Amino acid sequence: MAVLRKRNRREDQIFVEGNIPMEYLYTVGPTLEPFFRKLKDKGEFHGVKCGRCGTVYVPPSLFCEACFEKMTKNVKLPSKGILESYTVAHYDHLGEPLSKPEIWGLIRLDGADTPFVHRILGDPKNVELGCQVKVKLKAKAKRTGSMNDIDGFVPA
Amino acid sequence: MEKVAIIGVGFTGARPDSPELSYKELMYEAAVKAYEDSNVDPRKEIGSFIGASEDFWDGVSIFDEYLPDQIGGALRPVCSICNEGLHALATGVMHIRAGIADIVAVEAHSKVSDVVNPEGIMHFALDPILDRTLDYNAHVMAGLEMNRYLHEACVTKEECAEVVVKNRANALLNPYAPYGAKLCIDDVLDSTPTYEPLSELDTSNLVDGACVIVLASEKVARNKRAPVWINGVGWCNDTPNVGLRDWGYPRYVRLAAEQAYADAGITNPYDEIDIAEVDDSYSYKELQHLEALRLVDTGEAAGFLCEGAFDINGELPVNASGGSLGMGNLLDTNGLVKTFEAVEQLRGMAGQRQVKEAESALVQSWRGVPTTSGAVMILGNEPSGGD
Amino acid sequence: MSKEYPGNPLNSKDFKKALKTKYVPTAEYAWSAGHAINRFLTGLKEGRILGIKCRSCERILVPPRAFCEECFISVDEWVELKDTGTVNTFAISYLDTMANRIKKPLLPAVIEIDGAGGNGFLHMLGEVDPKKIKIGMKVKAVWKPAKDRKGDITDIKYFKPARGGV
Amino acid sequence: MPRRVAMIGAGMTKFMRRANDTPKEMAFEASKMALDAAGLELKDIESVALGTAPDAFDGVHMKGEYLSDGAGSFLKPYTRSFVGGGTGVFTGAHGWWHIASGMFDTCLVVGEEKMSSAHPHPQGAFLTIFDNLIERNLGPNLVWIFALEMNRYMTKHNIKKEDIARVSVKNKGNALDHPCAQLGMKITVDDVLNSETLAWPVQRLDISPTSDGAAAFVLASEEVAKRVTDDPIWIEGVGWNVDTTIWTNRDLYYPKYVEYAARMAYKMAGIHNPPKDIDFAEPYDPFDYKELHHMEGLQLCRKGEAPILTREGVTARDGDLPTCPSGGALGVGNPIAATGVMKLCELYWQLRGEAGKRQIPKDLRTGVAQAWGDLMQVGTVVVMRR
Repeated sequence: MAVLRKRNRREDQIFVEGNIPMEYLYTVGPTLEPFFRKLKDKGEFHGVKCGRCGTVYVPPSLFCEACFEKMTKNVKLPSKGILESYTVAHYDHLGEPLSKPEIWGLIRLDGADTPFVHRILGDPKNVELGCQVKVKLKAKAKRTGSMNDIDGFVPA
Repeated sequence: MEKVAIIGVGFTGARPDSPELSYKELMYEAAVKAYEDSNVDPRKEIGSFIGASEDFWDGVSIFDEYLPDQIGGALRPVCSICNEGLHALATGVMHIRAGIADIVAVEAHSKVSDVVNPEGIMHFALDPILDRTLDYNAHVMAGLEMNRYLHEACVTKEECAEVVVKNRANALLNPYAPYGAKLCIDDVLDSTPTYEPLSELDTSNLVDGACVIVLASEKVARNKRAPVWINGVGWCNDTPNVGLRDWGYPRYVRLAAEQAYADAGITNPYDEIDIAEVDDSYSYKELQHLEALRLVDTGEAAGFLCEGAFDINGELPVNASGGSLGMGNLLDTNGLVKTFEAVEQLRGMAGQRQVKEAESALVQSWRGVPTTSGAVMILGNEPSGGD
Repeated sequence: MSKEYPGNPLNSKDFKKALKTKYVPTAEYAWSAGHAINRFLTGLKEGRILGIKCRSCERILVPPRAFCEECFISVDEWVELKDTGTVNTFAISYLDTMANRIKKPLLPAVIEIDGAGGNGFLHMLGEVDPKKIKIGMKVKAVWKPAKDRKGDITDIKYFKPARGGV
Repeated sequence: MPRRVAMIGAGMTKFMRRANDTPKEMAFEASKMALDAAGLELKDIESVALGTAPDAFDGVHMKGEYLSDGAGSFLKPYTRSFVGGGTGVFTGAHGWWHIASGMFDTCLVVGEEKMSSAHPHPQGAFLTIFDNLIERNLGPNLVWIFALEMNRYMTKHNIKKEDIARVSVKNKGNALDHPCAQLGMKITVDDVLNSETLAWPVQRLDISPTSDGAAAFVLASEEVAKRVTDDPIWIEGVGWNVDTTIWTNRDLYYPKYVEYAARMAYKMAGIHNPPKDIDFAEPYDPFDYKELHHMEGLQLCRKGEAPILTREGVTARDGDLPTCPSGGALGVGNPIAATGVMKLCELYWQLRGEAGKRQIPKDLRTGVAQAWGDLMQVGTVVVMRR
């Protein structure tokens, strides 16, 4: 949390205001594009398996970090998994208080080795570390090909 | 390998705000103190200057440009390392061992009060495609990690709160630390929930401050007053990928420690280390880091803590300085501030918080969320070491 | 080295079609000017250019700083300088800050402030035909009216050729 | 005494106006290629050194952390160095000290930049290299500092623009032979002189492009190098230097910091007479006059003499002192930190006789690479020998 959001002004102290005025458009790249397209068009999760150590990455990666080899073996995964950890956030991404707390979870799909972060929907009282969760996708028409095509995960 | 020593330290102290000073003037103050302490003329004697910095914390696109003048490095070998202060110190050790310089100055600073919304900067550190798009706060990563750690190591929130109580009480004894307070566990548990299980008082506050450390080769250090020897260094990254990192156990600290212990010839850390200054930017991190450092076994840190083993007069004083919870969080300067404390302790100059018979110290740092980057340094009043 | 090199270039058409993520970082600052620049900017507000003298090397430092980077000592002997100087170097820029093309060029220059032994700062030239600017040309500050000055480098509008020219 | 350090493998991606690949994917591709060339696997690598320029380009705060998996640092000691535009060649020193210090036997060294993520343009990054208190409010543009420096250099030595334009002609021509080049082309001096004036004296064809790309190499101790290759290339000297921030208090006509960096590297490498002891060079050429400026700083010729050497063909690929045989930043492209790493890779390939169509047609023993950056302020120099 910021200690002081706005600096205390004093007449005799000059503060020069400024910013780093940038805008970005990141390509998701050749590895994640098919992953997002399948999620968007079919509502399916496709990961990738390392041909050497067998680790299944979802979302997929171009390469296995440990073996440092390219991965090409596609693996289709179910839309459910395990909640490996979660947190109840009372502030948004810029630190502004949320009117309703959000639950963020670490979800590992069944058959995958790598969890990812996403929203957990529902009441914090019903959420337990280690519980089963299943995906709730956005309506197909609203999907754009991003992590937000998933509304979140619901404790099963 | 050649032994390297710390021959001088300078620290401005930590403050939530420093409106009257520019970042350059803040750094200059730390540099002057360090050069005075080491009796070194930076314009004549220092062969390499290293600064740890990140552009977006300072609000410039190439911070290296703004580094040399105020640390005495204009028209000299100067470089920026975009890592933690301890990584910069490790770089200094490599410079001396590689024969680049006999004396090296290492600098880090935080002028976070110049940043209107630090959480905006932290959010910008998340993966732009997989994580940032979800609009979750970077602290969420700490909440997830804490919950996983509590689960795996069977630690409670109350035990984490004990860390806060200890460190903020220690800070009362430290004139450099602004967050000294006498708290009880309930103060911490009852503080505003932020990223549960984290509460407000579990998290360190961002503060301003600058620190400069002067390193020297053995040949130079032997002729200096009270050199403190760097007997081991290690540093390591796990992964930026949220899918592949170990959420319950900081492997980066474990591996960094193994490297440092091998360097220092340490086989039994608990017995061979007298004091530890470890990262406590969140309360649970202190416990998690102590375990990964093998100072205690996994799952045992909380027990030792509650028995008082980590108190200033305990068996292994941890964060006698007050740590980041008591000092505030100086971003990538934390490692140097912890090193400053270790040097003060080993020299017997730590005043009210002085630990008795401190001869060897361990310093450990972590770069904070969303990173898995850590470093470890072993210091001693006498040079020791493996091969 | 007769291998296939990796990398997937995108032309603008494919870039349009590719999946992308947009982001605008929140990176805003209010930097403390600090002792030296605070006084320098306050001087500008008063219509004065201030330098600072190092007692060791005797250089006049402008823009001023709280320390001499050569001697590594604190400096505090403020000196008021003239608002005239010499063009050390200049450019005739048809690009604005965001690299937009502009018809009437901007004229950035390094101005050596008179009395500062060749030291000076970045500013702009004005009231001058770009073709007639020369390195070594004498210039004088054109100030904003006192009521519009706010303690910023732009309190000087620009430097114009001094009477008597070169 | 520092231990000897050898380069034993190099790799790079194409340099591209716009890559589809993410920054970490580019870092991986270059790293993997370097490892394959060295005949090593990631498990053989003990430490990783990354060089990458402003976070504002790729658009990730602490991008060294973001890039670390692509750079092969999974569960390894990892640091990122950053000295502005000088970063790429500086990685030669950064990797070198890991091994020279005796602390590691191998180091994977990676340079990466994806400038196209900044969209529509990276000007906000360029604006914010200027002083936040007394320069930014003047609305400066990156090209200004080059124009100011170039003007000072030209005026001081009475250099004609056509003599500077020859560098652009040469380098873009050399790049035609580089398989990764973004802007290899055959142009004339008149093309440069007739190209759009951006900030006089800087014109469109005086400038290198913005680019995406990555490059990498593997360094090893003498013991490891001799085990894995018959033809190691030695890093024999490294040097760097940063001048005062207050660039308006310096005379920009000569890069003293490059001279100091070069002297540091030459001393280490035992070079006493640079023009004679050095066979070829890869000076940093983000703008054509910079190559000339840097040749002078590198002591490859006297002050003001570099344009004459260029005019006389001395710096052509078949000349006595070839400079930027790769095609340089002007021709291959300029993904800042990756460019400097590319220059080090070029020394490696040239010294091993593996530069293909770019191979300098003479016996090569010693090469020097150099980069430059910050506010006309930092010089980084690496000397390599076979």
